[in-house]
Amino acid sequence: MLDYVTSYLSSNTTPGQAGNLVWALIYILIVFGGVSVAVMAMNWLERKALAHFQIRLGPMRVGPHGLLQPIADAIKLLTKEDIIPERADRLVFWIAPLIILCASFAVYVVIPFGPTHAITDLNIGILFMLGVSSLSVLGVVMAGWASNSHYPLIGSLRSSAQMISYEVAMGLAVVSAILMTSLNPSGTGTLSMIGIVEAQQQQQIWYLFKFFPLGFIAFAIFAIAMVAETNRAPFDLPEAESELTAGFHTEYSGLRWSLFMLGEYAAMIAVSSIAVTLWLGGWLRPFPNALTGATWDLAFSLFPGFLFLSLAAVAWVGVIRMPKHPYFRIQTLGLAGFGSVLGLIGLVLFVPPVRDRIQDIFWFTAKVAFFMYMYIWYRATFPRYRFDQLMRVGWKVLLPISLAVLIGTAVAGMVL
Amino acid sequence: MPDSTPHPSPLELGSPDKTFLDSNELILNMGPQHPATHGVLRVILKLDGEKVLGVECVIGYLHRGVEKIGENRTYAMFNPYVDRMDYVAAVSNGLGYCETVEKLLQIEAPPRANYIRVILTELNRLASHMLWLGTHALDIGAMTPLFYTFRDREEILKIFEKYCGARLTTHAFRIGGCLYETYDGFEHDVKKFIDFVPPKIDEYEELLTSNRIWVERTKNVGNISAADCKALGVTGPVLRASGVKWDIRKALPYAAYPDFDFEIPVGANGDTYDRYLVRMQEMRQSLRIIRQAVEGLPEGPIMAKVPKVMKPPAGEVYHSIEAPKGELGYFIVSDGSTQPYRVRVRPPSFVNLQALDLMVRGQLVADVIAVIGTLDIVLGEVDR
Amino acid sequence: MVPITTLHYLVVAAALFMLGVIGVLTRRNVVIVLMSIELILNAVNLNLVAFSRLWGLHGQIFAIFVITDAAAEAAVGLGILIAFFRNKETVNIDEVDLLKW
Amino acid sequence: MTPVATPFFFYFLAALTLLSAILVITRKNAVHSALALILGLLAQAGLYLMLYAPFVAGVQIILYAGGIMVLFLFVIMLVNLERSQKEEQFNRQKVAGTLAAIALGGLFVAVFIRGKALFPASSNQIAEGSNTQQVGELLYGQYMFAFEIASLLLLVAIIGAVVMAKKRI
Repeated sequence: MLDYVTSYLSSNTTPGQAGNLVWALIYILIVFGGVSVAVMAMNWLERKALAHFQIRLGPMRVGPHGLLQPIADAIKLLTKEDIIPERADRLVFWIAPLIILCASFAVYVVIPFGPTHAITDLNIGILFMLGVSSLSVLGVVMAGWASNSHYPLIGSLRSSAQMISYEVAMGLAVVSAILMTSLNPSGTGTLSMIGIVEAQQQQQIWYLFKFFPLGFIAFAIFAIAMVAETNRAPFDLPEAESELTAGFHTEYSGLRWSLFMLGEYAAMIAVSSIAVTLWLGGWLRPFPNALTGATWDLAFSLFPGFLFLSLAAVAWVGVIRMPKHPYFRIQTLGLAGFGSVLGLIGLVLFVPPVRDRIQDIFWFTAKVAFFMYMYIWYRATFPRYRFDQLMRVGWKVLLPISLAVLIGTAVAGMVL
Repeated sequence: MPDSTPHPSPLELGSPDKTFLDSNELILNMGPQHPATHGVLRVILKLDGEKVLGVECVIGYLHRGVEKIGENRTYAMFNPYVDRMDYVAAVSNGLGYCETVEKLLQIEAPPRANYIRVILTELNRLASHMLWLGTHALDIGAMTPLFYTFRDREEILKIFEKYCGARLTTHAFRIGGCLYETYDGFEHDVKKFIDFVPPKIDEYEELLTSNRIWVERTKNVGNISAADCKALGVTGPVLRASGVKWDIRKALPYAAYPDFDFEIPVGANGDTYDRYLVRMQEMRQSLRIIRQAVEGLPEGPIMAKVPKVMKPPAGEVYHSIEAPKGELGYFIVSDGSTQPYRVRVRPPSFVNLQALDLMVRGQLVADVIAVIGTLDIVLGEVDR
Repeated sequence: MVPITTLHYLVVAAALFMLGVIGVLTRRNVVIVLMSIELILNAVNLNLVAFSRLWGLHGQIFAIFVITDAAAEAAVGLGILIAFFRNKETVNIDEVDLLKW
Repeated sequence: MTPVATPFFFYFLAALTLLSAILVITRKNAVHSALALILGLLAQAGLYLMLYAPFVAGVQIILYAGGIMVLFLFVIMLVNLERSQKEEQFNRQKVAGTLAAIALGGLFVAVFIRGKALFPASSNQIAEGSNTQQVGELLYGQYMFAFEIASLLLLVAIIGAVVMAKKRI
C-alpha cells in the first residue's frame, strides 16, 4: 500500500498520467481546497481593494482588517433560510447552482500549476476546459427558467446569449494560440495544457509576444471575452443590479446563492488560468530565456519567500499602527498572529527543497492573481455595457479581429 | 417650431400576459422595491423582448399629503414641511416657500439675507447634482463615482450643519430672511470649498465624460426635443439639455441673482449625455455664483420686519424658483387668516417624470434605468 | 469480472437506439421527439466510436460528422418548431397535419 | 495511462446513459427531459473516454451538452409548455410503437448473438496520447471534402433556422 502511495513520487508525470489514484485524490483535495480558500481570499480582497478604490475602508470589524469576513459571510449564508419560490420547479431550481459549481470546479482537473502539479494532463486539455466551462450556461438557463419569474428569465436569456456569443471569439483566440504550439521542431501542435506551456518553453517565448502584435491581440481578445464569459463588470448585464436586481439568481438565497458565488469566482480563476497557460507561459518564471544561469535561477527562486516576508511586514506594520486600546487587543493579537504565520511561511519557502518545488506554483499563482486584480479594477472603473452594445462588441468587433488574428498567425507560422 | 409628439396612448394593462414567444409582449413590473427607481417609484414596463413599448409610472407610495398639511398650519409652521419634499435639495424648497410667502406679505428680505440664501441654495444645487451624478452613474454600472461624489457632498453638508444644525432637512430660511447669522468662519469655509471642488469635478469628468462605455450608454438615449419638453412642461437641466435657454434665475430673477454674472449651459441633442454635460457645467456655474456671492457678501440685517402673527391679505400668489431639478413653484391662496387656504406645489420632478414614457419608447430596458436616472427625480417630491 | 469488449458497447448502443425509437414513435411533444432523435444519433455515435477501436480512427471522424449533423438538425428542427408554435400555439406533433397554413 | 476499474466504470456509465434515456422519453416536463438528456450525454462522453476517443468526448461535451442542449433549453423556455403538460403525453400508437421498437431491439440481440464471432474479444490498442493529432490529420486530409461539406451544411442550417424562426415570415 505504501509503495502504491509513494510510487507516484518517483515518476515524473502528473498523478493522473501515472495512474496513481491515491495521489490523484490527494491532488484533487489540495486543488479544490486551495481553490475554495482562494475564492474566499478573493472575496476579501475584492471587497478591500474595491473599497480602497472608492475611498472606503471595506470590512473592518470581523477580525483584523476584516480578515475573517469571508468566514463570517459563509456562516451567515449557510444558516440563512433557504427559500424556494412557490411556483418554482423545485428539481431544476435545486440542480442549477450545482451544475454551475460542478462546471467551474471540474475545469481544475487539467490546470497545470507546474510541470507535474496537475491532477492529470488530458490530451484534449484545452478543449475539455472550454467544453466544461461552457456547461455553466446550462446552469444559468435553468436557474432563470426554474425561478418562474420575469427578472431571472430575462437575466438568464441575456446571460446565455452573452456567454455563447463570447465563447466564439474566445475559442478563436485560443485556436490561434494553439496554432503557435505547432511551430515546434516536431511540427505537431498540442491541446494538452502542460504541452502548451512546454511548447512555450521550447520556443523560448511567451505566446503573448510571439509574432508580436498577433499574440498580443489574441491575448487581448481572450482577456475581454473571459470577462464577458464570467459575467463580470463591465459585462455584468445578467446580474445588472440596477436593471434586473440580480439577474438569473434573483430568487436564490442562502446556501444556493453562495454556490452561485463560489462557482462564479472559481470560474474567474479558471479562465484566468487558461489565459496564463496559453499566453503568459504558465508556470515559467519571468525572463526564462534572457536571464538564465544559476544565479538568476536562485534569485527568482527566492521571490516567493520574500513576497511572504513582505506581506508579513505589511501585517506587522498594521499591528504597530493598531490603536493601543483594550478594545483592539484581540484584533491586534490576531493580526500579529497572521503576520507571524505569513512570516513563518516565508521562512519555510527559503528552505531549498521547498523553494524548488514551490516555484512553479508560485509563478502560476502570481500571474493568476494579476488577472484577479484586473477583474477588481475593471469593476471599479467601468460603467456597464448595454445588451445590444455588448452583442455588437462580441460579434462585430471581437469575432472579425480574432478571425483575422487566426489567419495572420497561420500565415506567419507558414512564412516565418 | 416643430410640433411636439402627440402624447402616447396609455398602456393596456388589462390584456393577459400571453406566451413569451407568441405575442412577444411582456409586462414587467419594476419597483416599488427596485434598486434603480430612486425610491419607491413603480414603473410598469411593456416589453417586446428587450425593447420598451411603453411605460406607466405608478406613484404615490410616498404620499404624505404635504399640500393638505399646509392648509392646517400657520405660514411659519408650514415652512419645515417643504424641506421634506425634495429632501436632497431642502434649502431650495425652503427658499421657494419663504419667497412666496414674502411675496404674499409684500415684504422683502434684506440684501445680506438674500446673499446668504443664494450661497446656500447654490451649495445645495451642487449637493443635489452630486447626488444625482453618483446615483446615475451607479445605475449605469459605474460604482466608483458614487463614493467620490458623496465624499465631496459631505463638505457641503458640513457647512449646512455648521450654519443651521441640520444636514439634510435644513430649514435654513425663515419668512422675511434668515434666522441665523453666518457663523464665524463661514466665508472661509465656503471659499475653501469652492477651491476644493473644481478639481473634484474634473475627477468625475475624467472617470466619465470621455469613457467610451459611458458615452455609448448615454448618447442618443432618452432623446427629447425642445418642443416636447415645452409641451410636457419639462423644466430644469432636462429642458436646457434640449437646447432651450430657460433658467428662472435669469428669466424671472429672484433673491440676489440679478447681481451675479453667470451663464446658462445648454445642450443640443436633448439626450442623456447632454443632460449629463449640462449638469456638470451647472455645477461649475454654481461655484462661480457662490464665489461672487461670498466675495460680495454685504453687511446689514438678515431679517426683514415681519409681523409676529402673519396674516397676509386675501389673495393668491404664484412664485417659482430654479430648484436643482427644475422649476419649483408655489401657489398659495390666502383667505386673510393665519393659515393658507390652499397650498399647491409645482414640483419639478413630478412634471419631469411625465416625460419618461415619451423618452423611453422604442429604447431598451437598460435605457429606462438610464433615463430615470437622468431625469433626476426625488420621490418625496413626486408624491409629496 | 468479464472484460469489457466491443460487444458490450454495442449492446448499450442498441438499447439506446431502441429507447430513442420508442420516444420518437410514442411521444406527442415535438421537443421530446427531437430529443429522442438526438438519442438515436448518440446511439449511432457510440457504435461508430466503439468500432473505431477495432478498425481505425475513421469511426471517430464519422462520429464528429454525425455530431455536426445533429447540431444542424436541432437548429432546423427547433426553428420549424418555433414557426409551428407561433401559428398553432401547440407543440403537439399530432396536430402537425397541414402542409400549409 | 493504464485504465483502472474498467468494468465498474463501464457499467456505471452505461447504466447512467440508459437510465437518462428512459427519463428523456418518459418525463412530462420537457425541461426535465432535457436535463436527463444532458446527463446522458455526459455519461456517453465518459464512455467515449473509455474507448480511447478523448477528442470525440470533448466534442460531445462542448457541442452537444454545451451547444445543442442550450438551444433546446432556449426553445423550451420560449414555447410555453404549461398546456402541453396537462395533455396526454403519449399518442395513440404508443403500444404499437413500443412493440415495434422492442422488436427492433430483439433483432439487434439476434444479430449480436449470431455475429458474436465477428467482434474480436481483445481490441488493438490505439495510442491515446496522440489521438487529437491523428483525428486532425484525418479530418483535414482524407476527409477534407466531407469537412467542407459539413461546414456548408451548418451554414444552410443557420440560414434555415433564422428564416424559420423569424417573427414575420
